[in-house]
Amino acid sequence: MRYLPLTDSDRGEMLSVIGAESIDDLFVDVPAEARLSGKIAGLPDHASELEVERHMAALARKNLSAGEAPFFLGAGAYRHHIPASVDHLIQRGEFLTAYTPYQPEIAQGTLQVLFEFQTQVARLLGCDVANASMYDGSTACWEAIGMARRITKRGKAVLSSGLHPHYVSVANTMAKFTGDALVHEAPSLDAATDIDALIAGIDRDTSCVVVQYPDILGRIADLTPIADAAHEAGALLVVVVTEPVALGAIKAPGDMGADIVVGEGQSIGVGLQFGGPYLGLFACKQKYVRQMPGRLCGETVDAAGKRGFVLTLSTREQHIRREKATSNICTNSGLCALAFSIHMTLLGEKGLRDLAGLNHALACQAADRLSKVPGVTLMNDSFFNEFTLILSKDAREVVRNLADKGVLGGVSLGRLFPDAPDIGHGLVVAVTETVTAEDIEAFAQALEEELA
Amino acid sequence: MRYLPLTDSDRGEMLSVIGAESIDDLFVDVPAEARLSGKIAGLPDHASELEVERHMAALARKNLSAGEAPFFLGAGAYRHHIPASVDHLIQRGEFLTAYTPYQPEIAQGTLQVLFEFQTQVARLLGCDVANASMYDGSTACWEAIGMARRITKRGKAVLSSGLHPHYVSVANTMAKFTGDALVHEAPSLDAATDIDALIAGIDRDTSCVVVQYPDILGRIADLTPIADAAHEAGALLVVVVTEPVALGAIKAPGDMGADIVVGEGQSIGVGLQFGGPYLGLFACKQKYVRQMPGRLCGETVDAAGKRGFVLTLSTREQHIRREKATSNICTNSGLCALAFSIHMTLLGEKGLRDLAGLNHALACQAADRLSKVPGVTLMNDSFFNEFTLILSKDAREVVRNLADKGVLGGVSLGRLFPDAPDIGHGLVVAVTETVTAEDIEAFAQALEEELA
Amino acid sequence: LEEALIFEIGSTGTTGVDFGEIPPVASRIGNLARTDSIGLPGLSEQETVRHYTRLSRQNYAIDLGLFPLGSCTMKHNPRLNEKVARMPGFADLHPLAPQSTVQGALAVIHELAQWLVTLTGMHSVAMSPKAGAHGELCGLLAIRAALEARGDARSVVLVPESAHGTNPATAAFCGYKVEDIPATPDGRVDLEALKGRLGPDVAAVMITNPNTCGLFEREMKTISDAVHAAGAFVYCDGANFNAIVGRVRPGDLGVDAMHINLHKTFSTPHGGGGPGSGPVVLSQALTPFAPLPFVERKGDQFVLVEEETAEQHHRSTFGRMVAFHGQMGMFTRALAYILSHGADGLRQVASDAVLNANYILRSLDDVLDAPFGASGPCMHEALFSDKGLAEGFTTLDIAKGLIDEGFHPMTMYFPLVVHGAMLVEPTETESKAALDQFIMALRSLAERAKAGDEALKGAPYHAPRRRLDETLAARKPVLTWADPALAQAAE
Amino acid sequence: LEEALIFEIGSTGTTGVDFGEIPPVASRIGNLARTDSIGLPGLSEQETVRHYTRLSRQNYAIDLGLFPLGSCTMKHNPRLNEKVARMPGFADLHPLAPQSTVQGALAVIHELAQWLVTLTGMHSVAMSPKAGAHGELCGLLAIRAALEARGDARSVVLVPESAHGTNPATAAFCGYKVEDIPATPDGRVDLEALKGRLGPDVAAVMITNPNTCGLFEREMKTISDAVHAAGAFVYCDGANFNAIVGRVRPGDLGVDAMHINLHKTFSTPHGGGGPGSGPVVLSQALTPFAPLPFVERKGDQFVLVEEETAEQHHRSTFGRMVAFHGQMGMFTRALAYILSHGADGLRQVASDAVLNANYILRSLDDVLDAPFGASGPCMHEALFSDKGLAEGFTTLDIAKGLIDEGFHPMTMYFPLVVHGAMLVEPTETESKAALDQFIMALRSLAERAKAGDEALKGAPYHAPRRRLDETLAARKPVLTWADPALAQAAE
Repeated sequence: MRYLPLTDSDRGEMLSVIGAESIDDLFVDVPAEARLSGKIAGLPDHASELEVERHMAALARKNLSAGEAPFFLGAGAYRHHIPASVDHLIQRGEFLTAYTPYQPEIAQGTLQVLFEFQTQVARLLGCDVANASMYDGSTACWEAIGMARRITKRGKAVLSSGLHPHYVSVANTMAKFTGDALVHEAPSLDAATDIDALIAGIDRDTSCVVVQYPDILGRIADLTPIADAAHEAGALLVVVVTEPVALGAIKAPGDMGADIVVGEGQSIGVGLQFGGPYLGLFACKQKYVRQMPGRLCGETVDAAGKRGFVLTLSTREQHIRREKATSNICTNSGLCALAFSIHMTLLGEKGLRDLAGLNHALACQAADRLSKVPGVTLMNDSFFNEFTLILSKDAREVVRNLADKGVLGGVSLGRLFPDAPDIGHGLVVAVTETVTAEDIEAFAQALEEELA
Repeated sequence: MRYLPLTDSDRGEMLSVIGAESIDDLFVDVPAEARLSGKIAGLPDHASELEVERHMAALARKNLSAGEAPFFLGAGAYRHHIPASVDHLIQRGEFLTAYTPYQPEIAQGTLQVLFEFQTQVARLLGCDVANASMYDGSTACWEAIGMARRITKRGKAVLSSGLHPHYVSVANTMAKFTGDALVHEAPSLDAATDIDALIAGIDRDTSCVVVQYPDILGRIADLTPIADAAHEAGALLVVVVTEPVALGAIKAPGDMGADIVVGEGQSIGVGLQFGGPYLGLFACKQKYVRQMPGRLCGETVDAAGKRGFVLTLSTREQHIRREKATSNICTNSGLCALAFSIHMTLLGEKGLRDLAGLNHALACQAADRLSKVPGVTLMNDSFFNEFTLILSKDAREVVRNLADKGVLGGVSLGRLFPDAPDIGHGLVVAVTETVTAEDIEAFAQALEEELA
Repeated sequence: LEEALIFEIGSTGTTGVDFGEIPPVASRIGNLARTDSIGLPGLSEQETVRHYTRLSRQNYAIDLGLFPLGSCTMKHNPRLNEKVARMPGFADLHPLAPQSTVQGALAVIHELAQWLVTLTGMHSVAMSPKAGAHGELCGLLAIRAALEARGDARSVVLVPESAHGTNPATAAFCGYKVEDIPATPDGRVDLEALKGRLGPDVAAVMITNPNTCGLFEREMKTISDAVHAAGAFVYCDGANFNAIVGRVRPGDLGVDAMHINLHKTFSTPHGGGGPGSGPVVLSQALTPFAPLPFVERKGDQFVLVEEETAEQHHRSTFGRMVAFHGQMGMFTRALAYILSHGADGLRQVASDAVLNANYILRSLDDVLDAPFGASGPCMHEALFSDKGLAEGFTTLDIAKGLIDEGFHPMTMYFPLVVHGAMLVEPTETESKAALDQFIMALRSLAERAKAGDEALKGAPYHAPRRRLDETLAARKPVLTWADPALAQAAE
Repeated sequence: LEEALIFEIGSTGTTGVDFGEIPPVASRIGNLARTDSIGLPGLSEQETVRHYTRLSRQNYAIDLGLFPLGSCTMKHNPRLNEKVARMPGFADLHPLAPQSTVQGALAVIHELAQWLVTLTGMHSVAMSPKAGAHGELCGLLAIRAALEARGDARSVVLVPESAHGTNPATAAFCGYKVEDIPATPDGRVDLEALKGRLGPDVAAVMITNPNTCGLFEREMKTISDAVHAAGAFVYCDGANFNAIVGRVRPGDLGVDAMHINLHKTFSTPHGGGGPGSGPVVLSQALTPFAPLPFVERKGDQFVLVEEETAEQHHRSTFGRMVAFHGQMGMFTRALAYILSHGADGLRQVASDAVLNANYILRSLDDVLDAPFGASGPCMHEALFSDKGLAEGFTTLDIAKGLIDEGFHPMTMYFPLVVHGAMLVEPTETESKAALDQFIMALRSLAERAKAGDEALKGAPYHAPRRRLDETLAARKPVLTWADPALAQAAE
């Protein structure tokens, strides 16, 4: 019990100050029948640091980590190289073990980082303002739909078939309870996105259109027409970005007319971590700022006239507004926002563009090589660092068999869209700067064997 | 070249301030024939962080690290569990990237740590004072011999056969040049130490007797008689401790009359690291402090009367005394001293005693189990966490064969004493808290196969 | 202690990273290339390290001292947990990797789930919620799904006045009407008022236990029985579970759903505002409605049950709450914490947390008003009020004064049921010496505020900033940096 | 900013670690059990983290700002190198592990050795020296062994006045008589004086190049030729190799031995005073005498040549300098740094280091005396003196004033050949913006010191401590903590 500093003699002294006989006396308000008299049965006792580390390391070794295999998974989570200084800096105790900066005089470190983060995110996404982060991309996406409802007072959201199916699931779950109507169908294996169909689907009841960019199959399309169509109908355009590195190469959603842009920031600074914690990005036009969910940091001055930062517009938030808040969110993803911001600062615009360029170039090389494998067709004509292959057999089985050969070869559409069996031959392949020419060749050869 | 912040435009501006045309102009004092006109041939160009990490990780994977195998090596370097907080704290930029604390006003962090370290070391070794660290145990040992020469004005040191042979080598190397006479022979495989022989060997020319405790074969003996004998002859007793964890269980050398106690501090906080950097410990009686080599930190006050710490008695040191210094040492092992001090603070006396107790208990279990293997005899009747087995064949071969089976089964005396073939069947086995019952069993079974 | 913004010191042409040669390829981006400047400044690696190192030094943190924020549970964050979370076998794992390659990760989730279920005496646990408030949402959605499954539409959620703001916000967020339950003068839920309000329109009661006044709800079982009798469910806000872990099982008190803040009870770091993690333990009645995904053990294999693999018995799930499986990085940390303590140590956690809080309560109740000081021992937090301070002196003054004494302030003005509330939670990881120093500091501030020491109103004096103008920030929000030169030109 | 000592806040019964049950065994310790109290205080993990976190904040470091210590080469320490050094395949490796199990580690040593030999144009390198001064020892021992091998006993080592203190100390440490070589007025070795002193008793000349006045020794090759002609050897202090790496190879200048401070040129962190690492490159003449151990490549295997395995061609080794193979933890870091820069980047390192120093020299030589400002460009460090400061103002005042400006002071009073020397080394990792800030600060201090601003004599004012009484510390040394109560009782 190495983390508990009180000694038995401390405990005795403290009880006497309190005027209690024993610790049990302090639990007198617990009904006797619910009071446990000893430790809970069936659970082990405390363990030393060495024992715990050994146990956890043994479990860790049972996984095939991405760095140990040719690795091509994406579909909403991307493996990028994170400079060692990022992890060093986020482990500074003053960042790691601080609370939400409610006492700004002694939290300027966190607050200035959040202010810088908001600015970086807004610029990256091409928006006026951004908040200080959300749980992840999928919950940010749902929050955007809710925000569109509040702004337009309409309850029907039209979701692109190219939107990540888990994001759709999250929205469906919530909509079941809030009564929002969601329009969505599974994608088809087509080089063209569903932009035209979406435009046709917008009507006067539509609160927003939600489009992913690049979409779940890796396709990219100009969003200006859909922004125009949405605005014409009094609806908003919500754009979802699951791979923010792409925005070092392709136009920003905000610059194409998006009203709200949300995203998954995990690619920059955060890492894979088996799905979490991740980092929800949330940005919008200036005029909607007071409808935005989540924490915001703003500039101000202190009593001595010095520039400083504080959490602001908290009248939108639950701890002030309670049931009238724009969201129930309390904790956000502060440390991940810090990691994102540090990584982005290290990159700078030049580094981000280089990174994006390298991703795209390697993806092009991989697409060219893989589509030469017999039984493989490249679906996309446009993509950034992720594309869809159409295989000669069900991709679920292929993925499992490749894994047995030590190749982590993409995400099958069958897993992502279990209810759409006709796209089951699709395989989504992501290629980042961490992929080598040898990895691509190993993947191609394993795929060739598998499809032979 | 991500670590070089100057841009070409910066360089241009700066050259014009300097009044030079080009960078080459700044190297005008280099004789033309020695000036390289371009980069050195045959070496690769710069590489990205990802590429460097990949290269180094590939090399790291070519080693069988101690944590991957049943592991029983010691002989001067011990594998102990280091709490994660130690490495976290020594990586604080303010510790890691600071210089030697020559400007005490802005180095109180390092200085206070050194003051605490000196006190911890002095207490652990049972001495009055300790310095702020040396390179490692072997160089500290030689420095102690030199210090004894300065104090006694005698030039003959008597080294125990139980002294680590590499420490003897270092001393021999230096003595060749300084003219010190060293008396030493290889140990024999005997449960008794050579204390009696050493006592017999002390004479009026002897500057010091150097004894390792526990010795290279793991044996421990009361040092009081030899201290008395040395003092009677006007010589000093120098004691070498290569496993400081032992001093949580067995008497301190200083408490048995040692005049100078040196040690290898690697066991506490530092880790194996393939042999370096390590941590030389150096402590002595108060009366010899001004003959001590190395850096010292002392208490004082600042201009406002506050307690503070400074490097002191630097008139012993090379940067002041130049050729009259007590040692040529400039850099010491500050960061390792910090790691030692943090680990020792986490342990405290209670933790150190528990750690020592656990080491001893596991070593006893291992000795009992291994000596049951046919062809194995336990040499020691006394030991702390390391003992010597006498095998039925040459231990060098056994060690190599065990390694091929994935067992790191001790250090052969043949490797340590290549010139003493008659002890080649000896195997030195260390057992720390990182060894499990399964490890012991795996070692015993592999040894049984090997000796069958 | 001034640190310029990255936008003031960086430039878009500077970078702290480099990449190998980018191979020339035929672009597949078409006419969508981003050609305009993005405006993202870069710094060299050294400048980056300095910028964030210096900024960090403007923060207070548990690593620097006691952090007595009531209800927030700022306890020591062991570095072992950081090390474990960074093992490549956990950190470098894709959430959609084939299940055969992530058995160790699924085992972690399953092992942690078993601990949570056993410690709470509940039936199952939903691991994916991302934080406490997200856990509340999960619990209410499960309740709503259960009610719908029996064709029982209900519209109201009852919440005590003293609840965390997240409770009413969550209930509203999933479409419920929120009604307050009053408190008794001794700081607990008014049982009679609650009983009087129960009826066929009430879907759930949300109760925090131990409550935000730091008290255990003695009548919890009675409340649960009454709620169940009225056909409703009991949601327990588990933010304060650290006060009772190992000593009381919420399942024994009739709770149907409770979130557990791993970052509070099990010490995953708060990180300056998250990430948290809020698994929700569920009663048998709610288990069928639990969200996807789910980890199940089948023989010696672990199976991730998600849309593709959900079988008959998960058909009633209310759906997915989040893109992947929850906060894996927090699961590894929390499990390491739990294993370090074990069953014996976790019981001691609650004991010491409560002991420390009572020690503070009784060491200060002579100089600070303790509104429920007569209501029995407090649990893990001690509640004081501003009653008795000199005219014009407030809780805020005491809080800011603590900064000058080298401490983080306590929670201010919460719970709302107490005027000028000061909620102090020391946690079990503080030593007696640290508590004594804190008590001395708070005592001296209380005395100064009672004596009307005007200097206190200007505190803090010894912090990176003096009091900040929050009104200005909200009235004219500046949420992103704009180049002053450009901003001026635009005017 | 007061932090008590662990002895004042800890207790021998407190610990921040725990161990499993200790199995009962029959002790083999005999009557040597340590029964008396050792006096080692423990702290809980949280208190430990706080103690050292707070202490760290009393330090200045490169991570906080420019650290212009001349001759010390405080440059950015990339965190990649820290990560690499901690890979278990390197960090968790025993020095005596069987060679078949450490091939990757031996490959690192060999690869780094190849770089050092190629970059210096020398013949071989001894990797085991633990620091620069240890490297000097290695070089002189090799020279002495080479002389002895030819039966040529020589007793004198010549050292320039401006040398690092380690040079004469090392020479004395291995039994040589040390004699000074004077400097010319332009700050370089007096070639004629040197030539005049050479003779059959001179074993070696130790030269620092670039020298400690920041100047390149133009006549280096001539010096070497003269030394060799007199039958002696040239030792080069390589502390300043960072100024010329990739631009000049010491081997081309006739050097016989030179240590390389990995912590200077190749950026392994200084750690508040070590550990360093000082490999020594050797000429062909000295190679046979190099110390054990040694890494050799044989086909695709790497062999650690030590006592057991030394073969015929290592029989002339002067022996072992250290218990194991040197500073592996520094080798991994330095190799990562070298690979990151590559041949092109290392050349740029020298270029930028020299450019930065000349920029400082020329930006300040109007307000500060630059004694060798007319001797041509400086190399990696700019040297100023106290000439021209107002009566009673010293280099120390400027140095301490820099602390208040947020910088670490430059090196003071070294080299000794210049009165009141201020030696400024910015290194190549500083940006122009950082240099400009530093120049502005130093300029303002120079102006204040010339104007006789008395306030400067009290500096620093804004540091954790004011000036400390070093005389008191040395006169009555207190080197360990003693319980004041016990100390008093003893009096």
